[in-house]
Order: sequence, then structure tokens, then C-alpha cells
Amino acid sequence: MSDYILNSMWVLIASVLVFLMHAGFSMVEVGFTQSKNAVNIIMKNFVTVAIGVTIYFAIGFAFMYGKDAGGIIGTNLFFLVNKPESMGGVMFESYFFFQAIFAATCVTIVSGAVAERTKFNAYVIFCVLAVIVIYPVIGHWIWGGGFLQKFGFTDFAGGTAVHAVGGFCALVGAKLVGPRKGKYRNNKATAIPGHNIPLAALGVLILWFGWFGFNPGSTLDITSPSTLHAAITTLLSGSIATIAALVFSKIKYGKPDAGLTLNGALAGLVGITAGASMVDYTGALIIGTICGVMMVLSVEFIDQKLKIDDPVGAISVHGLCGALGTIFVGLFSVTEGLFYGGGISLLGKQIVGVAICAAVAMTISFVIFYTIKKTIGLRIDKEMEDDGIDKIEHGISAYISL
Amino acid sequence: MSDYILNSMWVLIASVLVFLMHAGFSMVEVGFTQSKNAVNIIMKNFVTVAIGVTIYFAIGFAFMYGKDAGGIIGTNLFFLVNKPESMGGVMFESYFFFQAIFAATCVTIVSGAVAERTKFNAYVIFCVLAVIVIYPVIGHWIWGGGFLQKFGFTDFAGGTAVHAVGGFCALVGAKLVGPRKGKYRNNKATAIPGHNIPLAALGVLILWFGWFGFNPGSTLDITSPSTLHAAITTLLSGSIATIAALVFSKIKYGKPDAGLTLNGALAGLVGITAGASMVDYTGALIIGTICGVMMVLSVEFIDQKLKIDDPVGAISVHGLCGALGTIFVGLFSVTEGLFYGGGISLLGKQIVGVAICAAVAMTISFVIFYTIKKTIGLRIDKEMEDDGIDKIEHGISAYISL
Amino acid sequence: MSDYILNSMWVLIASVLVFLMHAGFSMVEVGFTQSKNAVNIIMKNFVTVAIGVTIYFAIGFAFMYGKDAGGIIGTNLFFLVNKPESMGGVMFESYFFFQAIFAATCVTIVSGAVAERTKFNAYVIFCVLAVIVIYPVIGHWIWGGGFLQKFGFTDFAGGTAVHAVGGFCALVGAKLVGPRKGKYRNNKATAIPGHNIPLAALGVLILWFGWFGFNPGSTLDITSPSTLHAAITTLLSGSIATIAALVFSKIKYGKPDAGLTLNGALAGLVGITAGASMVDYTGALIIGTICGVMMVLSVEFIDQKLKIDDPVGAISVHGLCGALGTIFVGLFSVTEGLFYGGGISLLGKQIVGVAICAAVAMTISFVIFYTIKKTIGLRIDKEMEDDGIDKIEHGISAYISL
Amino acid sequence: MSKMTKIDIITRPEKFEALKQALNEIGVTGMTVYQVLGCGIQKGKTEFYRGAPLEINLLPKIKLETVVCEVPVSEVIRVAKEVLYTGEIGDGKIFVYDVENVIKIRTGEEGVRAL
Amino acid sequence: MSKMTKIDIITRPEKFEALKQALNEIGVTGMTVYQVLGCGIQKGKTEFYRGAPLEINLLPKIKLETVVCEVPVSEVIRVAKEVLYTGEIGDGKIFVYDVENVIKIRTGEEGVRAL
Amino acid sequence: MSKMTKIDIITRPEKFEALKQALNEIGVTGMTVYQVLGCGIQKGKTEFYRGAPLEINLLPKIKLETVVCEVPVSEVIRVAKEVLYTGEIGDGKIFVYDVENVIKIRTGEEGVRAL
Ligand SMILES: Nc1ncnc2c1ncn2[C@@H]1O[C@H](COP(=O)(O)OP(=O)(O)O)[C@@H](O)[C@H]1O
Ligand SMILES: Nc1ncnc2c1ncn2[C@@H]1O[C@H](COP(=O)(O)OP(=O)(O)O)[C@@H](O)[C@H]1O
Ligand SMILES: Nc1ncnc2c1ncn2[C@@H]1O[C@H](COP(=O)(O)OP(=O)(O)O)[C@@H](O)[C@H]1O
Repeated sequence: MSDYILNSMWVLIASVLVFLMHAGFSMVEVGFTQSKNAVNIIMKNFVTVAIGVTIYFAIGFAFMYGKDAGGIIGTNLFFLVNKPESMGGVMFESYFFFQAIFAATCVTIVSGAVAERTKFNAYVIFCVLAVIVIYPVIGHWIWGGGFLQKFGFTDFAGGTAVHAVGGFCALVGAKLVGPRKGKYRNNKATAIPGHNIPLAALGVLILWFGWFGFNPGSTLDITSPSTLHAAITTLLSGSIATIAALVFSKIKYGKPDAGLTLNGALAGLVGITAGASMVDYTGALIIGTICGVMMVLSVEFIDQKLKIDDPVGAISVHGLCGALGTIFVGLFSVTEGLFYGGGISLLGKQIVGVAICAAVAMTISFVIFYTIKKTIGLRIDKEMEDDGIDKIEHGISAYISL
Repeated sequence: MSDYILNSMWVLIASVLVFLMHAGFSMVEVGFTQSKNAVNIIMKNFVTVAIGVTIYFAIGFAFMYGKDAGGIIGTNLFFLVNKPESMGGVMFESYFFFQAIFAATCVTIVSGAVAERTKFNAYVIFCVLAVIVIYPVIGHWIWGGGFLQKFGFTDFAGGTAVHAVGGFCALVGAKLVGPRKGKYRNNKATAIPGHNIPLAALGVLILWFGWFGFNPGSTLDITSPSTLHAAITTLLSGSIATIAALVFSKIKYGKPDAGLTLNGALAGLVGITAGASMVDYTGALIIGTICGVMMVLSVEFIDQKLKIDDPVGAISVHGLCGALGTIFVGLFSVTEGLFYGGGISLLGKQIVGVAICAAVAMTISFVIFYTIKKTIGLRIDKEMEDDGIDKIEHGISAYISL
Repeated sequence: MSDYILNSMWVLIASVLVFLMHAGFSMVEVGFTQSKNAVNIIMKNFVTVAIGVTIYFAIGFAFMYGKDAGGIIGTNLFFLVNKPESMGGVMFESYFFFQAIFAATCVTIVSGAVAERTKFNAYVIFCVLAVIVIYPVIGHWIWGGGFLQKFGFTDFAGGTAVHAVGGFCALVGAKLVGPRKGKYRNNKATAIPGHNIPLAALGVLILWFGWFGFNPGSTLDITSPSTLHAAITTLLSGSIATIAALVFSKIKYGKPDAGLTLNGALAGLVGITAGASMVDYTGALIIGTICGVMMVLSVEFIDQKLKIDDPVGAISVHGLCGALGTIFVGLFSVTEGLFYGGGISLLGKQIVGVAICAAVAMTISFVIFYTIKKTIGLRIDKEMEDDGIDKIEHGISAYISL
Repeated sequence: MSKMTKIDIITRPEKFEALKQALNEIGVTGMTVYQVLGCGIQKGKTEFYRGAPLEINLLPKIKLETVVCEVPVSEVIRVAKEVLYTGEIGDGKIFVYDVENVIKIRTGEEGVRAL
Repeated sequence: MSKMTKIDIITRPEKFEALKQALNEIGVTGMTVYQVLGCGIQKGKTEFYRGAPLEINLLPKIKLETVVCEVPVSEVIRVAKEVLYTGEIGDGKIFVYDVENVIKIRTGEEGVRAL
Repeated sequence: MSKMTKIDIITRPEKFEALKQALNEIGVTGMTVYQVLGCGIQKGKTEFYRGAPLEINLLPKIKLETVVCEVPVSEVIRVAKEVLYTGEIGDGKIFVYDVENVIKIRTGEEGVRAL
């Protein structure tokens, strides 16, 4: 028996942990939105997973990990036809399984930001396209042998490839679909609080659990110490960011804000994702702290200055912290980071890489969302928004007690 | 260190994943029923696990995997006395642990179908008997060296042994206990919607997570590529079935039905269970699609034609899709399936096997339920049904806010 | 590849399973308390994890597993500086990760018992101090090479080190903070029922799931048969205790009590923790049964005789059953237990060890809680207790529907 | 303006559907429903929760409120009694109140025409 | 038919148990309870939720509604005031309305006898 | 004691915030809010749940109840109409009732002064 088997097994297990993150995302999004749209959120999360997996199997994986063409896109392995026996040092099936479960995550992030006002079919169309052209293509550049990878850009577990890209698509989507009715009164942001904080909290803890598959699993190598190292940095960053967000929200708003504290944990987890195996414990603690605080500032900035309505804070948590965390690798990488004597070379590459990915993600998602808006329309009608999508679009309420 | 250790470890981990399915079943059943009976559902699920494990340890395992007598039943290993060191290529303890966590699943399926109107003690009696005479005996035939196994009937992870058997018992139980009050008005089915769709959705995702222990774990061999293959077919079938049920319900009823979409995921997972390691990706996608659609038709048929009241759709999801999936092995098995040039031999065996198991499961469960009905009674009284089992039988409401 | 890698991997996976227990604790505590304090409970659980991990990383681990000084305390490895490559036969990182996730558990137990009336900052201070001076110090004595370990006291997975210690701190905390308003009317206990039994049930099942990391993981050795043995005893004890509590509550109060049944499962799991690898199946069943029954008696005794208000039953479940289970090792250990011909030597040591830990835990936590009470105060003010901590302290309700 | 009357019917939640249908049949179309907790002759009992006594003396009920004018009050009462009667404790009660005025926001109509 | 009166008592949820007991003692047995949100002098405050202002100006209250006839209204009010008084803002209010009729579905009795 | 009047406004939940603000501006400070289910002209439709017909004919509404005296009833009605009017079915209704008395528990004041 070889490391090969052991690593394949590890990746399988890590994938299964990651799978539960879909439950986490669902609960976070349900909890942070209004009860009248809970069924719709659930449905969106289910289609996201289902479509994500199916299309990634058919096309996405090929684009991402197929034979590289010009550093831009993969070109074979559609429907896994002619699949090799192994990939990345593990059984091909392990590799694919891990990636397929990841694939939908990027889109799920968007679903939270555009929640409560986006047409179901519009979202489904975006979901399909994103799993074909956004995630796998950028993923190819970063992980699949594309130009960013060759350039030296580094993203361990998807701080940019998954989170920042998802977050930037979310920004575009939320901007284009517009704020929920009543979110801005007299041009001032008002709170539309989530309807079920305990479910949201459960979701965050489930996500955290899954993150231990996401980050440590990304080494694809359980025999390497960096797998366990990544587990610990993930734990530390998530913890300190929780504290940072709690304390900072208390200072800023006078009360320990529950929503921001829960988001704080996620901010720390997203922030460490790009460099979990590359930064040391101190680095993890600093990254977590900064992400926890920056996320709070960003939530307010996006909500009140940019006037973009993001019910779950996805843009700040995934977009900002994903990007920050990726750039921080250039500062905190123990081998090449600026603060560890590695000079500014990696830092520069990280900034360039993040900028390219952000720009591309925003452009493609803008094209998609804008086209949808001008054709079938992005936004549910006024009546549906008032009465709740659940009743009108799905014909059922999430909670029925009479 | 040997494959033996590694496989034992894998089976342990898979078992733990399967264990969480009990949380999944609980949440699905709670979410799809009325709030006034939520505590009762919870209690049923807890006793099912507890009794299932305990009795399976004492008797069930012996009947199932003890020394075969006449192809019908196992005859030693009661209370695991004189247990061997290994079984199925893994440590005996691993093997037993995996099986014991499975054991209660079959009964749990029944609890959903008879929910909201069945006496608690009647259910407990059924549960005890089912874990002694239904699940282990049929299990022995299929997996324990019994006559069906010798005959060549194939059921990889329990499409029939667990799901179809559970579903057919559910059919008998639901028929004998009768529909919930108000379910049929003027002889027409009316909907009694579940009270908490988000919890049901969480349950489905948790079940899906556990399924990655259930199916891939059933190889008992992590070194074999079929373990990972089973993981991928499980993922694909669940995904496509979700889409199938969603689209089909939209076509049929005009709206994407949340309950049916959630059930769709389960239908796909059940459908692939019997053949997860034996069918290829295309097979998995076809099986998932068919199961997703058939489940929708079956739910309507059972509800409106058979007039059997199944609050959670267990009969269609587990009974129908379990049976279908097992038969499909005869069509889609890459080695022996009809569509892959294997002729009709396996198909025939699968049909015969499913038929025998269904017949036996229905007969035994009929005898049990009928005897209970005629003695202590199956059905709660009218008042309890009106006011909710929680308040009367358990003296408490699930949700208290005053 | 060596056992070393395999065991490190196993410990990593077990740790991740244990991590989800924080979700379990949160849901149990939320479910068993009133809705008006649900956000506060959530926040407490998040800070407990976050602070627990961070401080344990900085100080706690050093105190617990650093170089022993006089059998009392560890003295190096602060911030993991100069960490060795391996510990306990696994990679150091694995070892630390497992321990760090454990660390907060002990405090979480307290948070349930003092719920609904304790100041948030008072709790945070207790949490910080407990993770510095209570858990790691006693942990050092038992597991880190301290005097109890040398003495021969045995605690496999933390029946005393985690649960009994947590439970006894909870006793002191709940006593000092006093009962919730309205709990004792005319000096008689009245019920203040939990507001969400399904969430509590989910929490219990998630905890049970995590326990399969907690107990089997504690061998740190997947190649040893005792790992799997521990899994099975955990399963059996939890199951039989569920049944025991259900039946006993039915006998005692006329109805199968949902709260006690859920607590019953936990009682069995706590009870087996100290000896999971050392007792045989029969032992596990007996221990589970006794713990299930004793927990019910203890809940009533503490509630009605001691008049200590413990909303979730933490004192009985963790304190009593943790202590009992540890002592039972002296009776049921197959190698040294009294009932297995091992004489009373181990039993004596177990009793002495539990007594010392209980006394120390109660003393230190008394000093901490008493000092807090006399300085910043332990108890929220009357108005906050009436209106709910959520609205006043956190400025938000857990469930919002208008 | 002819007399308008508010009728509150408090009864078991499970009877609601039937009651609504019956009222529709006699021409009552507008109604507002409350989920309430009630106690009357039908008392709760003392239960135990974790061994501590718990008085459940409020049972979930629904209150159906309808303001009528053209449909005679007596007719509403007759129908409600018919549908809701079981003879068991907990059948519920009907309360009748005077209404001063009704305004329909959409049309601005007042009084009877607003119903 | 002697005059029947509906008394609505709006107060803090946590006072409910005590109020119910006190009313039982003076002979009020039937009551219906609503969970409502209220604001009066006791205003909410502006809180922050994720940094955005959130006006919580409705506080959860309960409304206990009881229709009495034989028990004098003044007696009910006296008892309610006694039990509910704390002197703090938020003690609540009592509203008194006239009732035209009451029907007990189970027995068909009307008016006082229905109470 | 000058006449006190209870005004019940039943309307869409999402209009509540605006209504509250508008009422505050004309001096109405006390109010009690109910979450109710209603049907009027705005009917529900038959939906399907797992293929079985499900009549959703009750829509969630809020009922805002306010007892006024000094603030004229007509003024409250005017403001409510202004804020709530959309012209679509579902705008809601206003019901006006007579109140016999009000008592403020904290101060013991009765009638107008209790408001
Ligand atoms: N005097 C009353 N005031 C207000 N509500 C009442 C009164 N009497 C009964 N009710 C309401 O009516 C419901 C049914 O009353 P109950 O006495 O149980 O019915 P029955 O007389 O048919 O047994 C109660 O639960 C309560 O909500
Ligand atoms: N004018 C009113 N109309 C309707 N409900 C009212 C009115 N005034 C007060 N209330 C209700 O009574 C509750 C208590 O009133 P509040 O003014 O806070 O009490 P207090 O006067 O004791 O401070 C409010 O929350 C509200 O539900
Ligand atoms: N006769 C009535 N009695 C009690 N409540 C009514 C009555 N008519 C309408 N309502 C309430 O008012 C709400 C709005 O009525 P609706 O007819 O839908 O408004 P609109 O007339 O503006 O279309 C209903 O949902 C219901 O709660």
C-alpha cells in the first residue's frame, strides 16, 4: 500500500467534509434573510449544488483541468472521457470528486448576495453560465496550468479562485439587481434583519467544519506536514477573526453584533484560505484579525456608501477577505513573503493576480447579469417581493403553522 | 501497516458519516410534518437509533451475519459472543460498527410514513420486531451468505436491503394506520404541508453527506477504485435527480415544488445505492433522472390514487426508488448489465430478488402491524390527533414561546 | 509510509469530527432555553470556541503538555514555540489540533448551566480564566504527566478532565449566579421549557457524531483495536442510556419526557468517555443504563432539592455522569476493574482522582465566579432578564418575522 | 348606515378550514384569523418537563374575526355552531361586538360598502 | 341579559403567569391570549444590525382578553393593576369594550350563561 | 370622559414601518400590532404541494390597533389611507370601534389621560 492510496482516501474524506458546506451555506443564507423568502433560498442552494456538479462534470472540469491551451483554458476531459488514472498525485476520481464539490461554492456565494429579490430562473441561468465560464476558466489560470500559475501567482485553497471570484460576482449581481425594497429609505440604509440567527450560527459552524476539508484537503497530501499546518492556521484564523469582529463591532456600535460576529468567523476562514499552508501561526493570527476588522468596515461601506444591498455580507466576507488573504500571502508567506525576507516579488504577483481575477470575474458576471436583465429580467416583480418569493414562486411558505 | 488497518479505518470513518444520517432523517421528518407532532417525531427517531443499535447488537447482527443456516438466517454471534477477529476484510469491530449504524435506517424510513397518527408504543414495538426479524433476515439473504446472494442477486449498498425494504414496510404501515385526519376530504387528497422547510432541507443535505459514507463505505475497501467511483456516482445521481424532480414538478404543477425537489435529491441517492459501484457515470445520470421523475409520479399516485397518506414521501423515495435502482443494476451494470451486453440474466435475478424482498417485507410488516392494530391499537385517538401528539403523549410542545 | 502518518491523519479527522460538537452544544443550549436569549447563547458559544482555541494556543497547551514541573503544571511550549516534531506518537500538529478543539468544551458546558441570566462580559472573563487555569492544569495532572497520571488515575477520553470538571464548574456557576426569575415560585421549582426541541435534538445527534471523534480519537492510534472498540462502546452506551432515560422518565412522570430522553443520550456518552477503550460491551451497556437513570434522578435533585437552576441539565449530564463514568472504570475495566478481578486498587485511585479534580475545579471556579460577582457582577439586571438578553445586550432578536 | 357587527369565533385550529368554507358559502368573504392561546372550561393539565411541574393551561386556538353587515349575524352564528359543534369541551365560543365604521383603503368606501 | 364587557390587558409577557393565577382566583376562568408587539410611552431604541440602523420600536407584549359579566369589571382591573404594577415604563394598559353577545358553541347557551 | 375609539388597520406587513411613522407624526404614539392571516377580496389560489392541492387562501397581514381620543379618528383614517393606498387588491381595511374605558397600569390614570 502506498501514499497514493492514503492520499486518495484523505482527499475523499476531505471532499465529503466540504460537501457539508452546502448545508452550511444554506443555513447561513436562510438565517440571514427574511422568512418569507426562505424556501426560495433553499431551492437556490439545491439547484446550485445540483447544477454545479452536473455541469462541472460535463464541461467545467475539462475547462479547468483539461489539456492547457495557451494558458487560457483546458480542452479535454469533457464528461471525464479518457480520464487518466491519477491526477495531482491521487486517484483521478478523488481529484475530480474534490473539485466537483468545490465547483458550486463560488456560485453559492452569489446566491446569498442577490437573495430575496432575484428571479429564480435568472439565477439558474447565471448559475449554469458561471459554472461553465467563470469558475473553471479562472480556476484553470490559477490551478490548472494557466498563465497565472505560470506567472507565479499562488492561491493555496481558493482564497481567490473560489471566494474572491464568488464575492466579486456577488458584487456585480447585487449592484445590478438593485437593493431590496425598503432597504434604502430617504437614501439611508436601514436594517432588514435576518429571521433566524440560530440557524445562521449552525450554518457558520458547519461551514467551519467543512473548511477543515477545504483547506487541509487542498494539499492533496496527508503525508505532508503542511496539511496539518493548514488545519491549525484555519482554526486560529477563524477564532481570532471571530473575536476581532465581536470586539470591533462592540466598539463601533456599542453592542456585540451577532451577525457581524458570525460573519467574523467566516471572514477569518476566507482570509486564511489562500495561504493556509504557507503562513505561520503568527501570520494566521494577524490575517484573521485584519480580516475580522476589515469585514466589519466593508459591510458598512458597501451597505451605506456604495449602497449595494448584500443581505448576508457575502461581498465583504468572500470578496474582500478572499482578495486580502490572497495578497497577504505575499506578505506572510514564510518562504517568499515580504515580512519574511522574501522581497516584494511574490507580493506583486499576488496583487496582479487578484486584480486580474477580480476584473475578469466582474466583467464576465456583468455581461451575464446585464444580458439577463435586458432579456428575461433579473428582478422579481413588486408584488412578489412584498409577499415573499416563497408563496408566489414556489407556492408554499417555509414555516406553516395553521 | 497493511491495507487491513487502512480499510478498517475507512470503514470506521464511513460509519461515523452514516451516523449523522440519523440527524438527517430526523430533520427531514420534522420539517415535512406539522409542528404539533415534532416532538413525537424526534422521540421516534431517538428510540429508533437506540433500539436499533441495542437489539442489532444482541440479536440482529447474529441473524444477519452469523453462521448461515439453510440460506435463511444466521445462527451465531449473538451479543457478538465469540466474535472473529476480522470480517469482510476489515477488523470485526469496524464491520459490526458499520452494520449497527445501518441497522436502524430501515425502520427510520417507516417512522416518517406513519408519522403524526401512530401510537408511540405501537411504533416502538414495530421497531423492535423489525430490527429482529425484517432487516437482519432479508439482510442475511442479500449480504450474509443467504439464498439471494447465492442466487446472484446483487445489492451494493442497500438499495433493496435497506431502502426498498424500509419503503415497503412503510407502505404497509401507512396503509394500516390510515390517513391523517383531514388528509382526504370528500375523498380527495388535500395537502397538509410540512411546517419547516429549512430544517427539512438541512436534513436532506445531512443525509446526502452521510450517503458518502453509506455508498463508498460499502466497498469496505478504500484501496479499491470502486470506492471512489461510488462516491462520484452518488454525487451525480443525487444532483441530476434534484434537477429532474425540480423541472418535472415545474412542468407538472406550474411551480418548482420545494418538497418534491428535496425528495428528488433523496430519490437520486436511493436510486444509485444498489449499483453505485457497478454503473458508470452515464448510468448514474440516467438512473438519477428516472428516479427523480418517477418519484414525483409515485408521490401523486400513492397520495391520490392509492389514497395512502405518506407525509414525507418515504414510500416513493425509499420503496420505489430503492426497488427501481436495484433492478436498474441489471440494465446498467458495466459488467453484467443488459445495456452493456451482459444479457438479461442479471436483470432477471434483480427483478426476482426485489420481488421476493418486497413480498417478504410487506408480509412480515403486515403481520406485525395488523397484530398491533388488533391488540393495543395502532392509531392515536381523535383528540390527540387534533391537538397534537406532543402535548398529549409527551406533555410538551416542540416550540414554546410564551 | 508509516503508522505515524496514518495515526496523524486519524487524529486530524477525529479532531474535525470533534469540532462539529461546538455546533451540537450550541443547538442543544439554544433549544433548551427560551427564545428571548437565543442570540446570547449563540454568541457565548462562538466566543467560547474562539477564545478557547486562541488562549489554549498561547498558554493553555503549554500548561497542559509543557515540560512538567512538580507534577503540577507544564512550563514550556507557550505559543507552541520550540514545538517538537511529534507528540503522543503522532505529528505534533495533529496532537495540538486535537487538544485545541477539545479545550473549549469544558467551558461550553458551563455556558449552558448559567444560561439566560449571566452577564456576557462576566462569562467571557470566566471563559478566559477557565481555559488558562482550570482545564489545562487539571488536564496536566491527568494527561500531561502530572501527579494524578503518575498516581495511576485513568481517564481515557476526558470523562473527568473535560466533562466532570466542566460539570462541577457549572454547578458552582449556576449556584452563584442564582436561578432564573420565575424558576422558583413559592420556593417550588417550576418548569421553564426550552423553546425549540427539534434544534436541541439535532444538537444531540451532532454531539453524538462528534463523540465518535472524541472517544475513538483519544487513542491517537488507529492501528490499535481499542480505537474501534471505543467506537462501539460509545455507540452502545449512548443507545442504552437513551432508552433508560426514556423508560425511567415514563415510569417516574407518566410520559416519555423529551428533554430527559435527549439528555439521556448525552448521559450515556459522557458516562462511557472515561472508559470507552477499557470496558467491554456489557460494561458499556451497564454504564449507559446507570448513567441514563442517575441523570434523571440528578436533574430532579438539583432542580428541586438543591434548588440550583440548570436550564440544560449540564450539571447532571456532564458533572455527575462524567464523575460516575470515571469511577466505573475502577469497576468495569477489563484489565484492572473490581468486577473483573482487578481488586479495588484502581477503583480507589479513580475515586480519589475524581474527588481531587472535582474539589479543585469547584474551588477555582468558585474563586473566579465569586470575584466576578463582587466586582463587575455576574447577573444581568432585572429588566434585561425580563425582556431577554438578546434585545438589550445584543440589540437583536433571534427570530424576527415582522 | 346599517348596523355592522364583528363576530369573533374562537375554536380549535383544526376546524378552521371547514369553518372558512362554510362561511364562504353563506357569503362571508372577508375574515381575519389570529393564532391565540386560550383557556376556558377546557383546562390544561400539569405536565412534567425534566421532572419539574409545567402547567400547560393554555391551548392553541384560532380566532376567526369577521365583520358582517348584509349577512345576518344569526346566520353566521348558526353556521359556526353547526360546523364547530362536537359536544366535547373545547368547542369554543363566539363573541359579538358592535362596529362603528369600516373603511376600505383601496376604494375609500365606508360602511357597508366597504365590506 | 346583563351587560357583558371585554377587558383587554396588554402587558409584559413574563407577567402572564401571575396575572392568570390572580384572575383565576377572582373567578375569571375564560381568557384568550395574543402575542402582540406594542409600543406606547415605552419606546424602542435604534439598534445596529451589521452597522445599519434598526429601529426596534415594537416590544413583544401579551394581550390577555377576557369577557366577563358576573365578575365585576372593576375587580378585574383592580387585580390586574395589583399584579402588573411595577412603576416602570412598560407596565401596560387595560382597554375596556362593550360586548353584544356571547355564544358557547358546545351548549348553545347565549349571553351570561355562555361565559 | 371624551369618546375614545379603537381603530384597527389591517394591511400588508411590508407597509407597517411607513404606517407607524406616519401615525407617529400625527401624534399617535401607542399602538399594538398583531400578525394575522386574512382573506378578503384578495383571494389566495390553489397551489400544489407535492402534487396535492393546497389552498393558500389566507395571506399574512398585520393588524395595527390603536386607541385614540385626542387625535381625531378621521385624521388617523386619512393618514392610513394615504400611506397604504396602492390601488391594488390587498390594500386592506380599517375598522372602527367604540371603547368604554382605558386604564394605564403604571399610573392608574383612566380614560383619555391613560392614552
Ligand atoms: N370569558 C372568556 N373571555 C375570553 N375568551 C374566552 C372566554 N371564555 C372562553 N374563551 C376562549 O374560548 C375558548 C374555548 O373555551 P372553552 O371554555 O374551552 O370551550 P367550551 O366551553 O366549548 O369547552 C378558550 O380557549 C378561550 O380562548
Ligand atoms: N393608544 C394605544 N392603542 C393601542 N395600544 C396601546 C396604546 N397605548 C399603549 N398600547 C399598548 O400598551 C403597551 C404598553 O404601553 P406603554 O405606554 O409602554 O406602557 P406604560 O404606559 O406603562 O409605559 C404598548 O406596548 C402597546 O402595546
Ligand atoms: N369582513 C371582514 N372582516 C374581517 N376582516 C376583514 C374583512 N374584510 C377584509 N378583512 C381583512 O382585511 C384584509 C384586506 O382585505 P382585502 O379585501 O384583501 O383588501 P382590498 O379590499 O383592499 O382588496 C383581509 O386580508 C382581511 O384580513
